[in-house]
Order: sequence, then structure tokens, then C-alpha cells
Amino acid sequence: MTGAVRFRLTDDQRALRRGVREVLERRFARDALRAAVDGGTLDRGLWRELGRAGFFALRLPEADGGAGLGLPEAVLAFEEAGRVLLPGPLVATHLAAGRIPGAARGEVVVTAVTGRLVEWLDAADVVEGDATGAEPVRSVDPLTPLHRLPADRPEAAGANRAADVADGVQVTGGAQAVDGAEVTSVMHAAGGAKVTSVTHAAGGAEVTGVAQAVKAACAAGATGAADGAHAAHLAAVLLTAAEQLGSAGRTTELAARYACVREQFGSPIGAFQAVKHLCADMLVRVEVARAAVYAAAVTGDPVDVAAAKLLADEAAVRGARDCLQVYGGMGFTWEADVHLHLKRAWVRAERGMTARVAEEVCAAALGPDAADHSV
Amino acid sequence: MTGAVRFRLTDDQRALRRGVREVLERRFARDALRAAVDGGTLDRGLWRELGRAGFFALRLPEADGGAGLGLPEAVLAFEEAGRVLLPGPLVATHLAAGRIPGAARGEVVVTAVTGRLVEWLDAADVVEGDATGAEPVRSVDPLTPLHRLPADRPEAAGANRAADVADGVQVTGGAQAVDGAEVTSVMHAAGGAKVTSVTHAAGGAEVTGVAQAVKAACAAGATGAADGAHAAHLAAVLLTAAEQLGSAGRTTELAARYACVREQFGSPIGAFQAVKHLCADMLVRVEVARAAVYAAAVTGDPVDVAAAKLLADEAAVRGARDCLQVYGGMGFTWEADVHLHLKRAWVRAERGMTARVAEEVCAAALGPDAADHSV
Amino acid sequence: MDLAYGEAEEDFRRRLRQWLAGALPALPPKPAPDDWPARRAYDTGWQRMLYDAGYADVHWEASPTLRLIFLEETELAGAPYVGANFVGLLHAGPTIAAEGTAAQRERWLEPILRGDEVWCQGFSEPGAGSDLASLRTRARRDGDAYVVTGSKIWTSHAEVADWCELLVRTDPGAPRHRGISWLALPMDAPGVTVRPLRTLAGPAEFAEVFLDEVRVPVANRVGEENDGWRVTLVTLSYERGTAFAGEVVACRRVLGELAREARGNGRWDDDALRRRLGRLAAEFRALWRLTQWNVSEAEATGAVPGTGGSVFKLRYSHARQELYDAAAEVLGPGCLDLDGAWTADRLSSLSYTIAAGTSQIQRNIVAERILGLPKGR
Amino acid sequence: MDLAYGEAEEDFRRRLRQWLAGALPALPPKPAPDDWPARRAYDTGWQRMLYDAGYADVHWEASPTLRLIFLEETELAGAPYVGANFVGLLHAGPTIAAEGTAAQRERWLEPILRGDEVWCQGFSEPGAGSDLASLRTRARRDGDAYVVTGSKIWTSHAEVADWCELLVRTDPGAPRHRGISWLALPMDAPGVTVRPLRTLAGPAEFAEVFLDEVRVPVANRVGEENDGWRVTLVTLSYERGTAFAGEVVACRRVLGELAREARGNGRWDDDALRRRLGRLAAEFRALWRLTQWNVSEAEATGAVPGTGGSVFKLRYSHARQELYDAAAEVLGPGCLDLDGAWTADRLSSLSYTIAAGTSQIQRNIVAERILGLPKGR
Repeated sequence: MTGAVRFRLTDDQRALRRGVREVLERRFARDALRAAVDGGTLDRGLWRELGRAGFFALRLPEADGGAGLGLPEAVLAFEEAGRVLLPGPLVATHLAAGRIPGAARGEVVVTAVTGRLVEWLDAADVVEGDATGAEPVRSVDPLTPLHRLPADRPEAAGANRAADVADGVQVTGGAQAVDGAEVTSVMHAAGGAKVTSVTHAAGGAEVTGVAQAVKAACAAGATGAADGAHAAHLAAVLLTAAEQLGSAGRTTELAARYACVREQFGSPIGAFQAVKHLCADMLVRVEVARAAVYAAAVTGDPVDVAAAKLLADEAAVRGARDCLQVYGGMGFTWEADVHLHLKRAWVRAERGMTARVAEEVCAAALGPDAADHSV
Repeated sequence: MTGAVRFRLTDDQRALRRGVREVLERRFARDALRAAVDGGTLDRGLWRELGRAGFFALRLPEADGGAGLGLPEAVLAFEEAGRVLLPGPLVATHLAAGRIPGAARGEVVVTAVTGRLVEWLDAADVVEGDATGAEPVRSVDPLTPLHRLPADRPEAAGANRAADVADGVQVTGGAQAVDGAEVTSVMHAAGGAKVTSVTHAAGGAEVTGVAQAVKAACAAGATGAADGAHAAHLAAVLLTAAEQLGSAGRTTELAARYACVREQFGSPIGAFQAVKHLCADMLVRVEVARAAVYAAAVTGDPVDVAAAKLLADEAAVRGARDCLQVYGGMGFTWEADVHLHLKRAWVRAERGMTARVAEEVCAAALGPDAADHSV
Repeated sequence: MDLAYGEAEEDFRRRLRQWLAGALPALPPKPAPDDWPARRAYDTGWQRMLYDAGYADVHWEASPTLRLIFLEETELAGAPYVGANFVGLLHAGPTIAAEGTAAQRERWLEPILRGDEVWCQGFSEPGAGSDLASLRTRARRDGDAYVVTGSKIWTSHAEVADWCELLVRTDPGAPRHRGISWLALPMDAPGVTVRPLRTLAGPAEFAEVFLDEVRVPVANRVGEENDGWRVTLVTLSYERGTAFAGEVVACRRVLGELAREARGNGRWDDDALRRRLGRLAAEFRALWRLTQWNVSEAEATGAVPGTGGSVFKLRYSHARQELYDAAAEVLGPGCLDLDGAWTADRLSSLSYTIAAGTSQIQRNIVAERILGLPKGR
Repeated sequence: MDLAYGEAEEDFRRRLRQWLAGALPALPPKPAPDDWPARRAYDTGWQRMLYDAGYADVHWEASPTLRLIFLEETELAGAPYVGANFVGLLHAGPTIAAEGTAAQRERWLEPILRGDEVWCQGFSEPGAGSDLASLRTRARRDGDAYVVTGSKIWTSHAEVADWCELLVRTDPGAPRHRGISWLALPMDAPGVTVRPLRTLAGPAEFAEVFLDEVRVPVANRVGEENDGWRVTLVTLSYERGTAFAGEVVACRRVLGELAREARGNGRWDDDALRRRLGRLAAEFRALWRLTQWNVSEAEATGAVPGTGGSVFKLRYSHARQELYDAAAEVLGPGCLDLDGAWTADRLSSLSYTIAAGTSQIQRNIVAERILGLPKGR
């Protein structure tokens, strides 16, 4: 073990990334993307294929049918998902793998209440958190159907505030549910059907099975449950950051490519410094965010995760904005994918941890006596 | 009176601006500027000449020996002062004209405590506000000697906080002084000499004369005094903004001129879009700040004044920064004037009203029921 | 330096305000956002009301100051926007007035003022955006007509327009700016196809216009053949500093609404957000003053400083985008709701740094024409 | 993907830390900031201590990882900076090591490592900044010597240096990059005049160097005649992603100090300022990770990604300026005090977006070499 620091992709990680990219290129190429934009429904076949490819089970132990990999590998997979704007409640289902039967194999679609929002509620078989009273919203992002909890519901307001400091998958909501009293708040199917409606989910998972799975997840006791919830929350935030990173990398590529081919005033617009420097700044944001996201995947440190989310959100939102500027009028059309990246980036910026909260987390870590430096 | 809106300089105002510029070009050309930088003392001859030219008495009624002009004209004069980095406590002396004998004619140098800082304390004959215990500071700006009030003095702390909402000339301090108990805190000469030391000032103003002048200024009663203090404070903030505007305009000119003559890679650097666009953004900030400063001079509205200070501070500080970037290494030398603009802009940004306070003032004006629109 | 208006202006304002108070309640209900024929009818109906009240020509005959007052007061009163009449009133009309023959002025101007005819603009092409002079739509002379083939993009209200002010290349051999002509194209001519153009903000009023061997009478050419570029510049410089005057008023209203919303939902207590709104308030105050400054200069000299408004547009475009980003922060997760208060405006604000001259092009103009920096690179 | 170090590295870190704990108290007191001879003595004394302890060659022989650990630990321990040894250790030395003859290596390398000789850099000229290849200092061959005339600027430590790595034009007729040679100039040669260069930060270690018919032996040329540009690039690419490693550690310390100060003076309660510091904390965390990433790549492939650190430098330069602007906000009016905690660093940070390749040049590099955008314009 005399090796130097190896903060770079291993061969296995490169292979994994290549593998995920190939699956997505095959199953979710641009025509599939535009079909998803027009259709608005979740492609269950694609979901199962993602399951078969190990997208959801990536971090499950091999004994449980998973790939036994870690957060760094999950981050690489989610980065690829972000690149191609893969739709669906990917993070919630990934986090449910091994806990909610069928999630690991993509046979069940799991979504979660985050703050006051629920993504893909109608398409989901299982909802983590209390989505009672959620109303559909005409989502700004054609690739992310949204429901919103009423603002005047005390719990929702509470959740919203809690969301400000520890947003994400509300496992505590799930824990309540194992008492059986509020099962509907854990499970959800269109129309508010009771928990038995879960049986309509592919794979035939049963209510008791799910409830027990949630129970098991909390079995380690209050502390353990809190730890688990915290870890799941951090993972949710980080995987969202990874999606943002993928989107940011993609819009940077798109802008650079367009700048090479679009001509005005007798040369490619990428030959003009104004455009050139816009693209350079996009790339810088991507690479800085990448270092932060990958490092957080290695350390799992909450402050690293907050920093990663903050920088990845910025890279994604500003990347899409700048890409739109490079595309000019063409970027303003519905047919260009730029706006899909921007709108999705807005959705993800609100998911799990907002910039405001991330900044507070990073500031709080500047302890009064902190020589804030960790190798 | 059927004229259209005439929010532009009148012929008289153009003539005034030209006149001030000529005086300054003659009496404070670049060699005088660099001599001031090296010397660090106030040129009393120049001060008197400014007095003779009407710089301080501009707004005094003609009956009192002034020019009978208004804030718009004062703003134009201070803009010119800002352009050439004219040193000295210009604002405090201007505001003292007609109130403190000798100020109008530039025979007395008046400074004022603003927040916890006092500019040009050693050079001043009269200090408005309580400067007791002020310690010299090695000023970042070679053209603005600074003293600082101790942080642990309760009044200073209070002043500092008060400064956050209504900074500027502390006329209330002057009013205290007329009781005679704390006269030294109003009058000041090097070495802490008592009030009689004012007699060393050119013009031979006497203590009682000054004290009575201050008394007279406050004679209108508590309300009147408060109004007067408020108006004086607003004028101080606005004239500082005008100086910032002048500096911003000047650094924009300097940058554009340098970009036309400095060659790299076979052409003037101003031909490269990166430099070109930097300069364009500088000009935009100047013109927007100009509209705000001139409008505030016309309306005298406190929110307009706050907006003017905010935008002029930004135009000046960022203008100097960008000018430095255009100048490259040359801008980093002591011999280039760029850094003088930057450092002075920093000093003025702290004077009277900071960006933070200005933003709060503008936000507060967004009343709950405000259709915030005034013609 | 003054911000007071003359008596005549104040009188104009009073009468306008009075008229608006009576006229607006008489308006029909607003049509659905994507019912273009209904929107045309609504917009032209409003124009007819203005015509009957004597305000139709405010953009043409009135002084810049009166125009400013008109824009301010109609915005404050919540009157309809110029809408489908935009190109007729603010582009094609002024061009014809300045460069057209007596017959052309006779034929086209009155119907614009009365709201009888709607114009659209056929300038941009897929390959000619910032570099408008590279346009390729070709017009070949054939007897007393031009035969036009090509395509145009970003043509607002094309579906409901009667006429299109069209830039075409009449001499492909000439230098780029020298071979262009300005034509009035009847939109019902054979060979004209209009395809609605969906934008990231959803269905909007934009369209693509395809021209396949369309015959346009030579009599419809305004200005000399191959002199269309100059004719167009006349149009572009027509605006007298008032281009965004109504919008600035509207932005200040939005800012007040944002403050109210933030006070209601608790976000106002966030120092950073509150001060951000304060900074935007300063910004839009200054932009209103800059508008008044530009109008005053235009009134006195006939020219808008800042090279015809480039300085203003650069800052305003950016400020408008900042405004709606701040709105999103005020709303929090609510900003993702398309039916929410400011989401649609946030989306459409994205075009501001692109349309009518990108910010990059505007910076070139400011740097080269005002600051005198060298061209090229 | 790993952030753990190997046993050998951790062992190196432990031993270094131990040595520093013993060595630092033995240092003489720090010299006055503008006493250049005393600073030279201090810096070279420290280098001699490193030499005796076996750390002198950490920049040359050690792996990038060990170098990173060295920079991190010395910064954390508050050890002296490389100071006057900078050019010798990080520019001239590596160049001679890579391109010099055996005799040249013999003559010059050991004295650098021992702190016996100090080098300075004569690259930039008043007319050749970003466009270094336009340099005009002329070297005419005369027997076994070059006769050099011209001037250099931004030469750090020139007043106390023994040698200067000098770029000169040996073939004025050749294309810009082809007529340049690299010479080792003895600073005591007749015709060399050094004039201290005052900067906006006050008296600093910079100087101008004037060369008037200075004779430099041909034997002092490193590399072939007219091949100096390539030789220089070797130097420039020598750094292995660690250029600002110590500074990033220092910036994170400053950020902690700012938080402490803000908590003490009440500014911490300002949401906007506190979150601004939080954002900077995220920024510098990420920059440290990017350093580790670049070092890891350099370790594995020999090359620093982001085209040798341009990506890093762009962001770091900006973040460093932001840091000291935030410091000014924490201090309020105290930021105007030159003796205050961070004022001098704020002033010197202004050079970061200019020196060693302006941010504009770095963006060109990133866009053209990484993103493949076309040259020109």
C-alpha cells in the first residue's frame, strides 16, 4: 500500500460509467427523450431495464442481489442519468432498493415527499413520506410531474421548515407508518387507494412486506433510525448533485459543439471571445463541481455533501442558462434540449437541499475555533 | 411652460461643469495629484482656490455670498472632483459652508465623524461630531488620511450602529457641543489643543463664532434640527455618490483609452471582445448610476439617494477593478492611477451609507401596499 | 436638470387617465392566451378605441415625452399591451411613414392606426440572427413583381397578420448590406406558409414563415431596390428611448408584489433576499430615470444617447432576468408551478438577452460606437 | 476514487510533521517586510534547513503526492514560504535539470538546493505581458558571449538574486516563437541595473531590470540557440498541479479566522454575509479537492488535467479575490486600515487574475485546448 493519492476513476469505475452510458444511449436516446417530453408518462419498461442493469441495486450487498458498490459508483451512474435527462424518481427508487421490495429490480416505482413537493406521484407505486392532500401542479419541467402539499397543513409547513435543514427522504414518516395507523401516508396509489393498492405494483409486493421492510430499516432503534435517515438524506442530496453535474457537463458540451458549427459574421461563433469565454466558464464550473461531488461521495461528510450540492446546482443552472445564450434564438425553441436541462436543473435545485441551506451548512462548519481543514 | 421633460443638463449646468473641470485641470493636474499622493498633506492654497471658485459656497444663497445653486449643480461639481481624485474633506466642508465661518471661502477645513471614521482629522480646523479618542489609522488610500474611533467606546459603538441607518454628518454632536462642556469634541486641532486652537485657522474664526453658528443651525428647535440633520446627511451621501460617479466615469475612460493603445498579439487589446465587453459593462454601470445620482439630486428623495449611492459605489469599485484588469500588470504598479481610484472608491463606499444600508432603505420602500412608482 | 413636466404634458396625462378610467371597464374579457384570432380581435379592438379617442398615433406624432406618459399611464392603469399591433405601430408603420411614397403611406398607414390591419416582421432567418445582414431569402425580379423564396423565423403574430415587412436579397452579388430590399408582403399571397413556433415558454405568438415562389408586386417595395438595409435602420432608430418604458413600470409593480409575497410567506426575514429585492428596487428606479434621461435627450436632440438605447437594453435585459430569479427565490418550491404568479414571465425573460440584438452584440455596439474601441477580433 | 494516502505517504507526513515541530522554533525572527537582504537570508536559511533535513529536493524528486503533503503540512505548521528560492526551485532549477548539460546541472543545481544561490526570472517586458513571445530584449552573438540589451519587468527578488533566467531574442528575423533563447544571466555582470518596482500594494519584491550591452557567456545558454520558447514551456509545465496547494490551505485558514471575527463583531448575524462565507467555504473545499484530483492525475499520467491547471487557476484567482472582498465586509470600516488583518492580502490578491496568465488568456486556453473551440477573433 505505498500508492499515492488516487482521487481519480479506477478502471472499474470507468467501465461502469461506460456501461451506464451505453445502456442509456441504447434505451434513452434523443428520440426517447423527446417522446418522454411529449408523453409525460413513466416508461415502466425502461424502469425495469434500469433495474436489470443494476441502476437501483448498485449499492445493495451482492448477497441481496446488488452490485455491492458504493456511493462513488452511484454518483457516476446518476451523473450519466443527469446527462441524458433520464426521467422518473430515480433517487427515491435507488434509495428504496433493498428496503422496499421490487425497487431494486425496477419493478416498483418509489417516490418521496421532499419538502412540500412530490415528484411523479401519479406514476409511483410507493410514496415515502406523507403526501396526503398533495395537489397536482402544472410543472415547469415537462420531464417531472409534480404534486405540492398544501401550505396551510401544519405538517407540511413543518416538513417545509424541516426541509430547510434536513430535507430529503422522510424516513421518519415511514417509521410512523409501521404502527399501521397511517399506512396510507406511506403507501400511495393514484386516487388515494389504501395500502393494498400496492399490490397493483409489478412484482406483487405485499403491504405487510413493505411495512416490515420499513420496520426493519428502523429496527436498529431510535438512534440507528436517525442515523439511517440522515445517511439516506445525504445520499439523496448527493445523488441529486450528481445529476446536476451530469446536466452541467452536457450543456457545456452542447454549447461548445454548437459554437463550433453555428456561423455568424463569417466564422463559427465559438471563434468570438465572448462566446469562447462563456463556454470556458461553464467548463470551470463543471470541473470544480465534479471535484466536490466525487469527494463527497468518497468521504460521505455532510459538509462535503452540502458543498457538492451548492456547486453542482450552480453549475447546472448557470450552465443551462449560458448554453441558451450561446444557442441564441435556437436555444429558445421547444425543439432544442437546452430548456429541458434548465427546467430540470431548477427542479433539482429545490430538491433535497437548496443553495440557501447548503450555504448555512458550510458556514456552520466554520467553527469558532476551526482550522477548517481536513485532508 | 409647455416644455417636455428636461432631465438633462441645462446650458448653465454644462457651463458650470466646464468651469469646474477647467479649475481642476489647472490647479490639480496629474503632477499635482501625484505630489498629493507622495506628500499626504492638504494643499491649503488649493483649498482656498476651491473656495474662491465657489466649490463650497455653491448652494449658499447669493445674499450670503454663495452662488444660490442647488444639489444638481453641487453633484456636477463633486462628480468633477471625483474624476480627478481631488483630496480633502470636500463633502464636510461643503456642508459646513454658511454654518461654520470660513468654510464657504475655503479658509477653514472642516471634517466630520462618519460612523467610526474621521477623514483628514489632522488637517482639519473644525471637526463635526465627537472625535474624542480617535486613533490614526494607516489608511489604505494614500489620498485620505484616516482616524478611527475606538470600538469599545459606547458612543462610538452607538454611532457605528446609528451609522448603519443614518450615517453622515453628526450635527447632533455639534449641538451637544454648544453647551460648552465638550467643545474639544467639536473643535479639533492637531495635538488635542483646546477650542482656542481654531484661531490658528486662516480667517481667524473665533470659538464663540463657531459655537454660535452651530447653535444657530440647531435653533429651529428639535424637529428643525432633526430635519436639517437628515437633509445634511442625505446631501453628504449624495455628494459622495457623485464623487464615485466621477471616478467611475474616469476609470472607464482610462480603460478605453489604454485598450486603444496597448498592443498584444498584434492588435490593440481593445479589439479583443473580452476587453471590449469589460469596457462596455463599465460604461453601462456609469450611465445607470448617473441617471440615479442626477435624479436623486433633483428629487432629494431619501430612497432615490440610497439607490444613487448603491449604484455609484458599485460603478466606482467595479469600474476601478475592471480598469485594473484592462491595464494588466501596468495597472498593478504604483505609478498608474488606477489603484488610487480603487482605494478611494473603497473609502467612499464606507462613507455615509454602505451598500448594505442602501439596500435596506430601498427594500423598506417596497411598502406592503406600495405600487412603488413615482414619476 | 428637471423631472417636472410641462403644463401641456400634465394636461395630457390628466385627460388620458380620465379616459382610461372610463374606457378600460368597457373592454371585452381577455381572450385565452393561445387563441390567436381572439387575441388579434382584442388587440385591434383596443387600437380602435385608442383611434376613436385620439390616441392612436401617440407613437407616431406625439413627442417622446407624451409617448412616455402614454406608456406609463396605460401600464399603471392595466390597459392592454400593444400586442398584435406592435409591428405595424412601431416598425412597419414608421418605416412607411419615413420612406414610403405618398401612395404607400395612403394605402397602409391609416389601417394600422385604426386597428384594421395587422403587420408582422420577416427579418430574422434560421441562418441570420445576430448577423441579420447575412439573410438569404431571395427575391428575383419578374416583370412588375418580385418572386420570393426563402424562410423567416421569429415572426410574431404571423398567423393573424395581413402584411409582413420583409427583408429580401435582391442582389446576391453585391456586398452583404447592399443587396437587400424592403417589401410589404401580403400574407395571403400564394406560396406563403406559416408554421407556429413553439418556444421554451410554451406556445407563443412566434411562427416560422416559409416563402415558396411568392409573387410580391414591385409597387410594394418601400425605398429603392437594394437600399433595404438603410430603410431598416431608419425603422430601428425610430424608437425614441421609450422601447421598454411600460415594462419598467411593470417591473416595479412586480417588485412591489414580490415584497408583499415575501412579507406574507416569511422570506422577507431573510436578510439576503430582502436586500436583493432592495437592490433590484434601486436598479429599476435607475432604469426609469435612465428612460426619462433618454427621452429628454431625444426630445431635445432627436437622438437617443447610449447609441439608441444599447446601454439601456444591456442593463434592463439583465435586470429583468434578475427580477424573475429573485421571484423564484421568494416563491421557493412554488417557482416550479407553471400556473404560479411569475413562472411564465420568468421563462419569457430568458429571451431578453438574446432577442433584438444579443447582449454580446450590444456590448460591441457600446464599446465600439461610444467608447471608440477598435473593431474586429 | 479514493482520498486515502498510502503508508509511505502517511509515514512521510508523520516524519515531516515531527521535524517541523522541532525545526520551526529554531528559526530566527522574521525579517522586516521590505528588508530584502534580510529576507533573502531568512529564506535561504530555511532552504538550508530543509536541505540538511533531506527535504530540499521535494519539489524536484518527490512524487506529486509527497509534494502536496509537503505544501499542506508546512502551511498548516506555519513554516516559511519558498520566498526568494521560488524561481530557483520551481522554474530555473527544473529547466536546467531537464534541458541543461551535465556541466550546467553540476554548476547550478546544488547551490539552489542548498540555498546558496538565488535566482530571479527575466521573462516579462513592458511591451510583452500576456503576449510573452513578443519580447524584444536583444542578444547579439559576439565571440563566446551574447551581448544583451533590453529591459525586463516584474522580476521578483532581482535586488538580491545571483542569477536571472533570461529570455532573449537571438534571431529577430525568425517567427516570434522561433528566435528566442534561454540564458542564465549573472546579476553582477556589468550593465545590469535593477530598479525596485513599487506596486499598488506598496513596496514589494518586484523590480525592473535594465540590460545595457551585458555580456553573457554562450556557455550560459540552456538548450539550443533559438529554442528558448520550447525550453520555457518545459519549465511552465513542470508544476504538477500543486502550484497553489499551500495557498488553498491558507485560504481555508483565513476563512476560519473571518468566521471567528464575524462571530465576535456581530456580522455573523447577517444572513447574507454568513452565507457568503459559507459559499466561500464550499468553494475552497472544492478547490482543495480539485488540487488532489489534479495531483492524482499527474501522479498517474504525468500530466495535469484542465490543461496544466488553467481550470484551477481561473477559479482560484477569482475565489481568492472574493475571499478578501468578504474579509472587507466582515471588517466594515476596518477594511480601510493597512495594518488591519487582511488589507495587505486583499491588495495583493488583485494581481491574481492578471499575473502568470490573465484570466482572459486562461479562458482562451480552456476553450480552445479543452473544448476545442476555434482560434482567432
